[in-house]
Amino acid sequence: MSYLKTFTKGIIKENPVLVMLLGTCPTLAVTTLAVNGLGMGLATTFVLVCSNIVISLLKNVIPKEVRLPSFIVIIAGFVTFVSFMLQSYLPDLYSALGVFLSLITVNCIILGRAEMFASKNNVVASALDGLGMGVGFTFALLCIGIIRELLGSGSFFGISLGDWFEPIGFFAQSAGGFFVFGVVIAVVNVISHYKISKKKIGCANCPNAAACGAKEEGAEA
Amino acid sequence: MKELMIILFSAILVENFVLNKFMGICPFLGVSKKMSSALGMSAAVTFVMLMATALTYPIYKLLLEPFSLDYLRVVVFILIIALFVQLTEIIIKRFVPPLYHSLGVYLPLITTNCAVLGVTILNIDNTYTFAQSMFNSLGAGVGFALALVIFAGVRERVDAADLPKAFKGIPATLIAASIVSLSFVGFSGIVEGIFK
Amino acid sequence: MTVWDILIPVFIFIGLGVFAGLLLSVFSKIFAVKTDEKVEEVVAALPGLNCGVCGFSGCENYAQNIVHGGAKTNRCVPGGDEAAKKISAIMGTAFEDVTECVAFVACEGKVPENTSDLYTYDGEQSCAACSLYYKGKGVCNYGCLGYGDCANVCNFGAISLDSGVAKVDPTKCTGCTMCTKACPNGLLKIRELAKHVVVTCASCSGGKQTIANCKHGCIGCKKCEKTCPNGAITVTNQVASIDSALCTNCKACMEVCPRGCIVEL
Amino acid sequence: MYKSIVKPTLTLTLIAVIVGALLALTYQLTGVGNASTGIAADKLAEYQPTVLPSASKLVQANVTSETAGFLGAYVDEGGTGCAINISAKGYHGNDSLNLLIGFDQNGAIAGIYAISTQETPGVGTKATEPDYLSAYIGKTAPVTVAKDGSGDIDAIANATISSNAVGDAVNQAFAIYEELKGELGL
Repeated sequence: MSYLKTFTKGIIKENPVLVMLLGTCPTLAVTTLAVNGLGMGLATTFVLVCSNIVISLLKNVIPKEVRLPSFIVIIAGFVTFVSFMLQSYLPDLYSALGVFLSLITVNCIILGRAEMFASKNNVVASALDGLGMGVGFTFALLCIGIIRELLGSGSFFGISLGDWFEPIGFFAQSAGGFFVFGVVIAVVNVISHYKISKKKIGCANCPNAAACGAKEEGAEA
Repeated sequence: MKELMIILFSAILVENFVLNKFMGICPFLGVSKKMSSALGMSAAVTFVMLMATALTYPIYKLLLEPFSLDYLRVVVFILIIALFVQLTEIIIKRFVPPLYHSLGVYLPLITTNCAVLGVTILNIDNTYTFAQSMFNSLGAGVGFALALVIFAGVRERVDAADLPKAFKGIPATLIAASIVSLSFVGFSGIVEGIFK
Repeated sequence: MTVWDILIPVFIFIGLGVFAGLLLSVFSKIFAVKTDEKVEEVVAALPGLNCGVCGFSGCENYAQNIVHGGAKTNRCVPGGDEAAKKISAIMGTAFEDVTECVAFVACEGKVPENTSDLYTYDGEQSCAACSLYYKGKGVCNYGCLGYGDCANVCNFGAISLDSGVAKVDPTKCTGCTMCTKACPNGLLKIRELAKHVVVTCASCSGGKQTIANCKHGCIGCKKCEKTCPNGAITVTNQVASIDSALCTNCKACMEVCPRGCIVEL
Repeated sequence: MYKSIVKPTLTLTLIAVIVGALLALTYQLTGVGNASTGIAADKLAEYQPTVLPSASKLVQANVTSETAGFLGAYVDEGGTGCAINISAKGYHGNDSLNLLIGFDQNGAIAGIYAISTQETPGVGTKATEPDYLSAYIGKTAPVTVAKDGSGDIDAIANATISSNAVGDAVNQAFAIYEELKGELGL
């Protein structure tokens, strides 16, 4: 597949969050403020691209028995590195993301792309795929973050809209996160004329599809 | 003992890992189509959470804290969890094939489950003792199971409901999840009230 | 920054790495589940639908029976000739043709052309749920409810709904019979692909009642049974049904049927 | 035997060791990871007007206290009082509330500055806004927070947990203040 297609596929057609419904934990947890969503998106993109590159380099070296642990250790290494950088240069973003920064390691997108793409394609394609997925992820987080911040705390990237708008606490809380996420996916459904919702979210998108035995029996995840 | 109970019940009801702390949403949305898979998944997650805490806590206290290597905890914890989940999968596949077939597809999913790594890290962040962190993970597991089972019931009804075309499927599920999570907010004062 | 600050983590990781690697590789060697390669090959050749048409509890079970139990290799209808060829090649037995079967819907209860509804139903959008309320919303208790339970189950997208009645597209249908189990009124029946003549009604409510309910219903007059040269048609509890094996597509029954509910697909 | 046992173990150990060594290196070289012990001088000057208006310059005092949540103590060169930096249990878990509380000579609160808070934005953060915190000024130990107005400070509607958290943090700071008063020479 041409490299450009690998890159753009991650942004709209196979957006990891809105279409394949991966990485929903940070999407809901960190998007109370748009700037947090942006920070999380960029951090995840960095980790995604680096781990895709390293994993596609090592894909023939790692034997089958220790595949999952080695992938996860590489990803965890990058995540710790990112948390060092954030802790020293962007301390308030670091404290805002909190525990979810270290939870990027178990973000389904990263391990999913590593398992399904990086371990089968060459370095350049994997890096581009990582970048595409990362941009798609950041884009989705940004949309949800902006909506939740606008409605939840009446401000846009921190700039308050003035006091004529009484912020609705619901959207800042966890229940609001689910609600906004659901509405955004409904809007994406309408925009893409339902092409996406027809696709069965079966084993194909599960990050462990390759490593798990039940796939052949048609188990619907 | 009262302190442990507070931690247990606040992990189940108030600080529910799925509905309040947003951990473990991927399996929460992916697996709760049928009640049977929801039960299987939550049993597996609770078991893995307990064992993961039992493994990671001593390692943190004995290996990482004395040498002030706190920054390595993410790498070490996730390695231990991945190792433990894969070993359990091999053992169950060998000795209890029927359990493996009913649980099998969900066991590897647990390594990428944010709740498992989340609970181990939160145990360290909240500076819990070993007993407290075991109770916390038990609470987290049961909270996860509670949310999953309730939601599986809700979802089976939602899937059959008469909805506008755009909201069919995942959007309706998410809005249903938002209402279930709203109902859990109602518990927020309960734990202090009971045990004070 | 003493050199120890680097060495301690390195030693810890050496310990953890060796411990994890050893455990994983030793465990996966000792506890390897002994599987028979041949069975796995056969399972790979099967479509993996676990539909049970072959008479076994699933593809895995059918494969074991082929390899050990000597079951015939052409019983997998969804897999069709292609799967049967592959399995015969694996097993080295002669390839036998698979009789292609497809499903069809034994009802033409279109509203309002042929029949009408007893009540408007806006409960759960599934045939199973609707059939619980006084045997369904249709005037005829045996009719198609049109909520598409069969369509949801079909993995091949062969079933579509037009004006409230399900229709099977023979080109897409592989005969896996998953839909027959999903229909609460059991309207989806199986016929051989080559045999086109079918009875599109399953109403057992006898002559007078069926005439009142539906313009297209079978009244059990047994004319078709008498005229069929091969005895392929039998009328059991007021409704005719065709045995695909005996039928020769001669269409004698079609001409003689007063209600026009025997149709050629 | 080699292929199925030694090779996997070797690769996994190698990867783990490389990742570990690199992390240890970056951690030590950049010294980035270890949390900065005190508040940086420029930040201190920024907080000083709200925390201790009468003070001329806050300087970090090297005193430690075992009470939970203690992060640092700062004393005014002019001797008009001191400030205690404390992290407390907010709505989202333990150290999600970071406050700097100033005390004048006789132990009453001179001002509070919320350095960072993980309370739910728009809801919990109301309890850490400057004008709400100014209600604490002049109060002495212990401070009570209540919804029905019976306490010294009244809690904010639908943010009771955060308001109580701030109240508990202030009382914690009072305890630390009493403990360190002698050492700080007040």
